[in-house]
Amino acid sequence: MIHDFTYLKPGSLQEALSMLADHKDECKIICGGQSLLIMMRQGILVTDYLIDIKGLDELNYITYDEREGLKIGATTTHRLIEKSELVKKKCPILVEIEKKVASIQVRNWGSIAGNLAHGDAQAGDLAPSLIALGAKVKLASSKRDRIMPLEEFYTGFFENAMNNDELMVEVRVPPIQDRAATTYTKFNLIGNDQGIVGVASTVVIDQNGACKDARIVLGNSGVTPIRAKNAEKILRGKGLDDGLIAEVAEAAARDADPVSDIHASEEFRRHLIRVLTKRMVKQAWDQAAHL
Amino acid sequence: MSKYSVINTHVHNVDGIAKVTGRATYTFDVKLPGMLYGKILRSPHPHAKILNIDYSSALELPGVIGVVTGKDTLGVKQGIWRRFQDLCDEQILPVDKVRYIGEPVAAVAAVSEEIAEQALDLIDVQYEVLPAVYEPLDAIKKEAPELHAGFERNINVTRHIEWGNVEEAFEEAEYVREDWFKCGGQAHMCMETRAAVSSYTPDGKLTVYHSSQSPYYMQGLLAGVLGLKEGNIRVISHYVGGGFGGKFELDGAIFCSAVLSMKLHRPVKIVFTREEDFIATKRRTPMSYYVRTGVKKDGTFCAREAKVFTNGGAYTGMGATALYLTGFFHSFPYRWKGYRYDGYRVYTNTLPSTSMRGFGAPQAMWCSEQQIEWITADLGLDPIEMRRKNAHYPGYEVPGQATIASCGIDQCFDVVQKWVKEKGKLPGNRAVGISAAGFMSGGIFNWFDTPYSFSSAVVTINYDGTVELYVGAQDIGQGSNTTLAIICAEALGVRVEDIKVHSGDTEHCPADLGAWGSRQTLMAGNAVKMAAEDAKKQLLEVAYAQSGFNIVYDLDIKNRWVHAIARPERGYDYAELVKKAIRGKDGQRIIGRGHYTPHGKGMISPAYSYMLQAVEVDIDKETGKIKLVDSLTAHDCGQPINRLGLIGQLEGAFSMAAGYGYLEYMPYEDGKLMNPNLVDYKVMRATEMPDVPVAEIDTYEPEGPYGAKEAGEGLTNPTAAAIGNAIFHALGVQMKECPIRPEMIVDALKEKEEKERK
Amino acid sequence: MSEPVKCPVCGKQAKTGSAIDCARHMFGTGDKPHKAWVEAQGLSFIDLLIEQATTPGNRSYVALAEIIEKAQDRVNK
Amino acid sequence: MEKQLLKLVVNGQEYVLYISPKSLLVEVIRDHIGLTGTKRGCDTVSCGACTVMIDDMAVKSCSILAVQAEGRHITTVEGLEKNGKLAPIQKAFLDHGSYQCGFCTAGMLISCEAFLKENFTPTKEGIREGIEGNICRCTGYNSIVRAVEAVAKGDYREEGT
Repeated sequence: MIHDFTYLKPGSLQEALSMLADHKDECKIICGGQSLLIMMRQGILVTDYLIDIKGLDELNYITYDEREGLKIGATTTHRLIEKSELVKKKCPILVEIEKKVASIQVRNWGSIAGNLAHGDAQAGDLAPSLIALGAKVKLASSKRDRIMPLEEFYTGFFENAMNNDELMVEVRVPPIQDRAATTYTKFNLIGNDQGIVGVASTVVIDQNGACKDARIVLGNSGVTPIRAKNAEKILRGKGLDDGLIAEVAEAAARDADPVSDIHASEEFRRHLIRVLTKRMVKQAWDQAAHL
Repeated sequence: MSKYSVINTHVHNVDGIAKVTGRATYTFDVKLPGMLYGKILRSPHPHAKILNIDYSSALELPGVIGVVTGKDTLGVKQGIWRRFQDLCDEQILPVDKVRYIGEPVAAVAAVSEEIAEQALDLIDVQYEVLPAVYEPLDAIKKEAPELHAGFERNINVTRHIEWGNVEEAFEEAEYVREDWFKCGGQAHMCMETRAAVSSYTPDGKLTVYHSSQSPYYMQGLLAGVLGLKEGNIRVISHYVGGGFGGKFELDGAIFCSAVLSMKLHRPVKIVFTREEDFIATKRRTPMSYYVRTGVKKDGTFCAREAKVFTNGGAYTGMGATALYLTGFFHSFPYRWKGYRYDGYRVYTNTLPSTSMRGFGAPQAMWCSEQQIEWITADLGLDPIEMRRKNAHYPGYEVPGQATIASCGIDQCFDVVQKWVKEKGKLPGNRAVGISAAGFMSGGIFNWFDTPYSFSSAVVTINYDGTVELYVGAQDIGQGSNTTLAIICAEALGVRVEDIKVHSGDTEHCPADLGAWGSRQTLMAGNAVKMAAEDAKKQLLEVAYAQSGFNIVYDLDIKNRWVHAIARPERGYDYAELVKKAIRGKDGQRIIGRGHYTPHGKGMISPAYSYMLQAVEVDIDKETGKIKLVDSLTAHDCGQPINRLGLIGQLEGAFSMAAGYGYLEYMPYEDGKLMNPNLVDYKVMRATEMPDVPVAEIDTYEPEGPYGAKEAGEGLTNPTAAAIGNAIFHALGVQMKECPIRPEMIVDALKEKEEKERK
Repeated sequence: MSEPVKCPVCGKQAKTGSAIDCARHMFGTGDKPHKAWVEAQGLSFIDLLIEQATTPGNRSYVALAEIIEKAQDRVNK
Repeated sequence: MEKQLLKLVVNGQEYVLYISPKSLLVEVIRDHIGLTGTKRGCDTVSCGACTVMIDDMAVKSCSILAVQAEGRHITTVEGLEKNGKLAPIQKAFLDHGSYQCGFCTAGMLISCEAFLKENFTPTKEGIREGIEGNICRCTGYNSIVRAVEAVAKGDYREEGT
C-alpha cells in the first residue's frame, strides 16, 4: 500500500530544482517511476513529497557533437533512444543495449536517468555498459551544475554521489574512439530478464594491434557496478591470445564481489563473470580490430 | 467427408467474444452494492500456538467494519477427502495453531482495501513459537515435532501399489539400475489470483462469487464449515482466470469472505495479492523418488520398484490423491511383470502441496523416463525401440488396476522416430530428448463422497429452436463450454451457434464434480451427449408420427435438417419440427436429461490418453543456459472434438511443463518461500517457447463421447523428462533434480570432467 | 492351494489372498486398530513403514506377512 | 490525502475525475471509470495483464500514477472495438484460439495492437519479443504469435468506424 505524499508537478527544470531545494530529504523524484512505485507499494519507500519530472520536455532530447558526443536528456525514454537514428549512427551499441532493457512496455515509459539514478541500477543493463562507454552524468541543483563520470556516481548499496538537492539532468556518452569497440551481455534465464550477472567491455587497440585501453565493467556483481581494474591492467599493452583472455577473465572474477542468492551462488556468479568476460573482451577486441 | 457436421471443425470458443472484448467479468471484477473489502492477517511463523489475538485497536480504525478469527468460526476441520474424517485436517482460520508461514490467523473487512490493509498492522497476535520441520525425511524422525495429533512421525497418508511377483521379476532381470531423484514444487500461478466475493443475506442464504474449478465442491465444503444447507449456498464462477488444479479446495479468500459476510451481513470481497497467491494457496507436490528397475539385456522390462516420499506441507488437501496417481502413472505407459510402489506423504511446516496439472504424474515421468533413457544408454539400445517393445497396447490389462481400451502409443513412436531421423546430426551443444507418458481421462475418485452422478447435463429447446445447455462442468479456460456445446450440437443435429451454455452457477446447473482429473470431455461430454439424445428422441417421435415413411426408415437430424437417413435430400427444417413437437406436447418445452458415472472401469479412470514428446534443446556448456529450440508431440486423445482448443491445450501444457523442467523453482528457507513474486519466480515467456507442432494419432475410445478422451493435462507429464534426456545426450550428464538450473548443469559437467580425469 | 489369508484385524480378504497382500492392506489402511495389532505383535508399525520406504526390497511386508500367516488360525476360528 | 481533479481521455472519451494522486492508472481505469476489461496480475511490473496504450504506446498501467497520464490518450481493450465491430487483432485471436482463461487477454491484445502499429512485417522472433512483457499461463503464446502474424499478413481488415 502506497503511503500518502504530496504530489508536485514542476512546469520547468528551474521549478523542479527549487522544489528539490525546499524539500531535500523529504522528497523523491519520479519520472517513469516503475521501479520506484514497486518500492512505494511495498512500503519500503515512504516520502512526503513526490516531484514528477516526467512531463519536463526540456529534459527530453538527444543531441550529438563531435567534442562531447551524445547528450541525452534525463526524461528521454529507453524507447526513444532505442529508436533514435542519431544514436544508431553515433553509438549503435547503445541501441543494442537498450533493446535488452526489460519489456517494451517498461522501455516505453521508463527514462534513462530514472534507470541510472534508481537504487538498484547496478543490477541493470545501462549502468555497467554506459560506464564501459565512459559516460558522464550532469547533476544539477538550484545552486550549480556539475558533471561526473557515471562510474563515480555509484557509492554503495542504494547509495549514490548525488546530494539531496541534486537532480540527474543529462547523460553524456563520449564519441567512440577509432579502433574501439564496446560489447555487453548478461546471463539470465528468460528473455530480457534482469541479469544474474552482466559484463560490459570496451577495448581500444593501437596500430600494432595491441590493447591501448580497456574497460571491463561488471553488473550485479557487487553493491555497485564494478570496474574490473586488475583485469583491465592485464589487458593493456598486450596482444590478444586465449591465454591472456583467460587471465583477464580470472582477474575479473577476482575483482567482483558477488552475493549468493536463490538465482546463483557466489561461486557460480564468479564462474559466469569469468565466462562472460572472456566472451565480451574477445568480441570487443575482434570488432575493434575490424574497424 | 467427415461423418460429423460439428465435431473437430473449426469453431470459435463460445465465450470468445466476451473474452476478446473485455466484457467477461471475473470474480476479480465483481462489485456488489455495499461491498466491503477484506484482507487476511497471516502467520509469520512456520509452526506456532496462537495464544491470543487482540484486534480492538484495529476496530477503532475509521473505515474498519469488522474482524474475524478462528473463534468466529465453527472450528470445523475440513478437507476435500470428506470420506476420511482424519484427513479433514485444515481449519482455514485455525483456532489454536498455525502450521506454515502465510497461514491465515485473522481477517478484516473495511470500506476500502487500503484501510483493511492498514488494519492488519493493528492486530496483535501472541504466538508460542514451536519447533518446525520442513523436509519429509526430517519430519519422520523420532525427534521431529508433531504437526497433527495422532499422525505418528508426521506420516499423513501412505499408498501402496503392487502387482506380479516383484522379487521373481527382478530375478529374471539381467540388468538392474537404481536412482534417487528429487522433484520440485511448482506454483499454479493462475493469472487471476484466488478471489471471492461473499454475500450473506438475512434470509440465511449465502451467495459466493469465486474463482473456482468446481462450484459444486465449494458449495459442499462451505456448507460443512459454515453449518449451512448446501441448498442455501449459491456459488457462481462465470469466468475463471485459470485453475490448473489449484482452485477446487476451499481457500482463504472464499472462507474468510464468507465468515466476514455472515458476521457483518454485508458483501465482502477478498482478492489475493500475487505474493499471497504464492505463499498461502497450495502447490505442486515436491517428491523424492527412489527407483529400482530391472530389465533384460534385450531391453524387455521385468520389474520396477519405487519408494516415494512427498512433501505434504501442512495439510492433506488433494495431496493424498497425487500420492496415489504418481505411483500409478510411474508405471506408464509400460508393461511390468512385477511392479511395486510405496508412497508416503509427510506433513511438514511448509505450504500445503496438492494437485496440479498432471496430478503427480509429471514427477513420476521425470524420474521414470530419464532412468529408462539411461538404461538404453547403459545397454546400448535404441531409446524408441526399447520403449516401444514394452509399451501398452489396446486391450492390455494393468494387472488388477485397469484395462486399456484405446491406445495409440505405438503410432506415436513411428511419428517421433521419423522426426528425429529427419533432424539428422545436430551440433555438439544440441540434442533431442524424448519422453513418453500416459494419463487418465477422468479420475474415478469419490473421496468427496458425492451422492450425485459425476456429471450431469440438462438440455432444453426453445420454440425457435435455440438450445439452452445446463452443465455443472466448469470452464476455467480449458474450453469445456465450447467442447460441450460442440458435443451437444452434434448429438442434437444443430449448430454450435444454436447452443447457449449455462455453467458456473450451482443455482441453475446440475451437480458436476468440476474441472479436475481431466474429467470434463469424457464425463461431462457423455452426460451432455445423453441429454441431447434424450431431447432429440422427443423431437424424432413427433417426426416419425409426421412422416409418411415406411417404419423401417430411420430419421435423423443433422445440421438443422430433419430427414430420413436413406433419403437425406428429402427433409425439412429442424426449427419447424421443434414447433410441432412443442405444440404436440401441450406446449411443454423439450427437456433432455443426461448424466454419467463410470461403472466397471476400475478405480482410476474409464480411459487413458497416450503421448510421446521429443524436445530439441540447446545448452550453453559454459553457462548451463538452456534454450528450447524445437519439439514434436505425438498425441493420442481419441477423437478430437474441438480442433482449436486441442492445439491450445497441448501448447499450453508444454509451456507449463517446460517451466517445471527448468525454470519454476520454489526455494524455501526455514519454511519461508524465497521468491513469492513474478520477478524472482520465472515462468515461460513468449521468447522461450519453441514451436510445438502436434501429430494427432487417430484412435477411438469406446467409453468416450464420439470416441474422445483427455487432452491438455496429460501432456504436462513428459516435457521435463524430455528436456532432461536432451541434456543427457548433449552433455552426458544425468540431472536428477528438477527444475534443472544452469548452476546444476555446470556443476554436473565439472564432476563429470573430474571423474574422466581419474 | 492354502486357505486365502484374511486380515487378523478386520477380517478383510486381500485381493490375491496372499499374506503379503494382507500386509499391504494393513499398511495401506494404517488406522488405529491395525496399528495396534501390529504393535501387539512386538513390532513398530512406523518403523516397518519407514524401513519399507527407505530400503530396497520388501522386508517389512515380508516380516509382517509371516506374522499374519501365523495369526491365521486365530482369524479363521 | 488531498484529492485533485484529473482529466483523462480513455478510448476517445474524456473523463474528469477527482482522485488521490497516489491512485494508479489501472485503479482509475477499473474502479473510477469502470472499465474492468483491463486486469491486474502482479505488483511487480512483471505480468502485463494491466497493459494499456498511452498515445499508441503499450505501457503497464499498474506502475504509472494516473496523474502522470493527465490529458493523454489512453486505449484499453474496450477501445479496440469500433461500433460493435471487432478490430483485426480481436478477430485473429478468435480464429487462432489465442486466449484460454482470458485473464491476460486484454493486456495481451493491447501489446499486440501496439506492436502491430510499429511493425508491419514482423518475424516470429520479433513478435515473441514484442509480447515478452505479457505472461499468459494458458496458451503457451504460440497461438498468439500466429494471430499477430495473420494480422500483419493482412488476413483481417479494419471494419467499423
